[in-house]
Amino acid sequence: MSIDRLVRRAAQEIKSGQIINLGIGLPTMLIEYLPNDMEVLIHSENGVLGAWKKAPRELAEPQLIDAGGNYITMRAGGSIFDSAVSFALIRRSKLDISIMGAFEVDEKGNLANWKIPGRFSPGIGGAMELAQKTKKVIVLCTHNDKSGQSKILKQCTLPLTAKHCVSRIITDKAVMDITDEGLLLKEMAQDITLQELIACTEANLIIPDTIGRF
Amino acid sequence: MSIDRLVRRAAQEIKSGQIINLGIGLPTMLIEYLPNDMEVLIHSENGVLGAWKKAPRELAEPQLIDAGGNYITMRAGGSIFDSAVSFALIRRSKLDISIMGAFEVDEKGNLANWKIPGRFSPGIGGAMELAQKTKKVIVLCTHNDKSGQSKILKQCTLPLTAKHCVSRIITDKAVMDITDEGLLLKEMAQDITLQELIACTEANLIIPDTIGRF
Amino acid sequence: MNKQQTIEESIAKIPHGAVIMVGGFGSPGTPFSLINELIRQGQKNLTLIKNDANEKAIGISKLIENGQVDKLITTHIGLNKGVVEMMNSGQMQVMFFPQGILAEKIRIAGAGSFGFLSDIGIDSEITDPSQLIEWQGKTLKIESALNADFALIHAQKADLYGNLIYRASAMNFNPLMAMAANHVIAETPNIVPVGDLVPESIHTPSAFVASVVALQSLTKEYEVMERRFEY
Amino acid sequence: MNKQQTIEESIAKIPHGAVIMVGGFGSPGTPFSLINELIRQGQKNLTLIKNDANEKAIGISKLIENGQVDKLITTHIGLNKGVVEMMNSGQMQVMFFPQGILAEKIRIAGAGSFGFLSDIGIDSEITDPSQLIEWQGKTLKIESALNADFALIHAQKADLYGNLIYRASAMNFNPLMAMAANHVIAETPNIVPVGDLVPESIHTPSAFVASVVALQSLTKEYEVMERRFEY
Repeated sequence: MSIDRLVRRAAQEIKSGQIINLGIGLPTMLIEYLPNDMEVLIHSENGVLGAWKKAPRELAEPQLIDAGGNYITMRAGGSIFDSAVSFALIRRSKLDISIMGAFEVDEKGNLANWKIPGRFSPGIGGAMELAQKTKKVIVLCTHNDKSGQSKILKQCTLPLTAKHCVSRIITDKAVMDITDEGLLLKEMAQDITLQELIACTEANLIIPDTIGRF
Repeated sequence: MSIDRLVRRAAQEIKSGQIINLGIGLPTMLIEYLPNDMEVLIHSENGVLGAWKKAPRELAEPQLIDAGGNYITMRAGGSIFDSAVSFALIRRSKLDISIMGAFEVDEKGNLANWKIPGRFSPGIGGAMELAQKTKKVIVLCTHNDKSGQSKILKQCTLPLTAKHCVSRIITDKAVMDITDEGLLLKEMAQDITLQELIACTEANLIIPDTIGRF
Repeated sequence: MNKQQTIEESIAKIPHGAVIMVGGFGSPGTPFSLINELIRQGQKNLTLIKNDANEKAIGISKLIENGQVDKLITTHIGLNKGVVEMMNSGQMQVMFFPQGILAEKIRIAGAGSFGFLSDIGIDSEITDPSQLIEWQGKTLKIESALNADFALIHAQKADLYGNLIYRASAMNFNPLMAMAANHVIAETPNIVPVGDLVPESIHTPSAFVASVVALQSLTKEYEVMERRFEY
Repeated sequence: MNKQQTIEESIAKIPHGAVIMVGGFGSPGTPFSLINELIRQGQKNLTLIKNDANEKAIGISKLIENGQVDKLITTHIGLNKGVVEMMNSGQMQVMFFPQGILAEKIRIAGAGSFGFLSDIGIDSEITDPSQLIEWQGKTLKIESALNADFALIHAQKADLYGNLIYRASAMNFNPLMAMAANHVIAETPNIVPVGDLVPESIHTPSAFVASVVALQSLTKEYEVMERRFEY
């Protein structure tokens, strides 16, 4: 599946009136897919509420970036605050949705996205507080890593970002919800069969009678 | 001694370049005695740095008071902040001088100015943090209470605002410094004799060879 | 994201027994109109958190005089003899904190934390030994965060999203309480269009505010108090 | 109360081994000129506290590459492979905190408190059991305040007293660090006369600032980074 279709699907999670945080990488890209008249407030950890689409080169403001370092524009009605207020907003659960990347995510909604011991440890950033405190955490990632291993696991093996925090997982192959019963398949990519999906997913999937396509 | 002369004496404690907090009552009055071109920043607990003389009735701004409720003016270069920042400034010892009232103050620099059990307990206000954290605390009060009892004691009897916090005491009868050796008399009012002063002071006074007059 | 409501519907959200933070230090920043509506609607058994008790016959003093308040958490009520008498006679419970400790308890709740370590008044009568801990070689006092169900806020300006700007000494506890309460109601005499406020000059970001009430006019309570000029 | 100093005399106050907070989240708000002067003067064995390590060859990355930094306290250095390698090879010690915890540790130091009680990451590998306490029925983690000897701050505007205003996402950690460090040095391209700043719009009151450095011009480091448009 194309990145374009994946990000477009993820963008559908966002509803008018919400306050959203988008992680570095794929999640941030989905802003570009939101209608210009949609009333949402996008929060960036570096102290911006009302972050909007990337600034074109000629309009880039050197003092206005998002947490990933992209030069951005701001929506009317936005506000600027210091990093303590920015995380006060997170810890007070004022975010409706955080969409984050993952190295691993499991059937219980456990998330690992900050450290691969011995190989990758650039720091925690805002991930821990976002994962632990956002009302609804959605993981957006590729279904399998570069060597084909499933990122969707029965149980995470890497150091956790937060336990039991993820509600929904959106990958290039499927949309899945974490439920009390287990990982419920909601939608499948158009270019995959159910057998192929099960084969490339380490976690157990609950297969409902009707499965959407995207 | 007249209130006018007492407050005028206290105003001499303030030097150009300082940041000052003035308690309700006598201390606040001394602003009116400062030269208009003196570069000082007066802090008021309710979130004002750069508080200045009382506003005349016709210029009073309903939203701008000091911590005692007086309508005030502000100096150029002043700033406004919330109550948490206001006390951050106090607790970080950014105040050079606090001038406060007292019910009792003793030879050790202990101060009692917030509570008289069973008789007066309107709350602590900002007194405890000001007394504990200001670089130099000066007490400005009448030497004796309405029944003639000395406010300057060997040892305070009321609940303390803070221990060992006072550097100097200025009353209508004397100026005294708290030193390691005890309470050192620095100046006496013009209208009192040394014997009279000793008689109306419960604390022991160290009497130096030369005593100023004010 | 338009949060404008009538004063009636905004205050009707408050139930009996609610814990309510009220902005203001003295009169400036006190949301007199929201308080007056709370008096009109008559919610009872309230706990109020405010720096002071206002002065006789205005602001929360009216709420207290009206018997709607069971408990007041505050720093100093010296300008209100009536409330001091009610406290002394046991008609209302009053809990005092040092002013900066009250501010910081609210600030720390607004930051989503649960308490902070302080050295203020640890050897005074306001400290119970059970609050003391040894931490990194120091004896310190744990001060708990102070949350509330509601906050009543007065802002100089607001937009329809609920971004707030305060004026002069009317700022005081307002921005702190606007972060610490679960449901924040802000009154303002100046509603401006979304986009009119300078983002860096906004004191309370809209995310913290649930409802914005536009005041058509300001009552006499907001004006300069003549009695303060009777020196 | 005029706190204007030359960049040379302001940075000369910093001794070898100092603990220095540096504002900025990425490039915005990073005091590049003060950092370049610190490189020129060559103070060594520094401990830096900054959200990130900037990117290769600018800001504190230059200080680190120049061997002046023993320890970095930060949240995320993913945009700087060189510094990650120095960490991995043991050339420099790096201590990580969650971003909001780092911000709040600095905020709580700036408030003159000593620590705060948090529920962030208490069941994760970043928490040592010795930091946990039971308080009012909850298991919480004590996060210590983080002070510093110096803070290097970039402000959009400043007056001669040291009142500071920040712009857009250049605010970030700057106002927090300006309260938490003992000696605060602020650079700005816009010095304005005392009285020009609106009191309610001042982000850092002058009382916290020791020295103000007027920048005559801004180096290329302050401009839009072309490499960020190479998608």
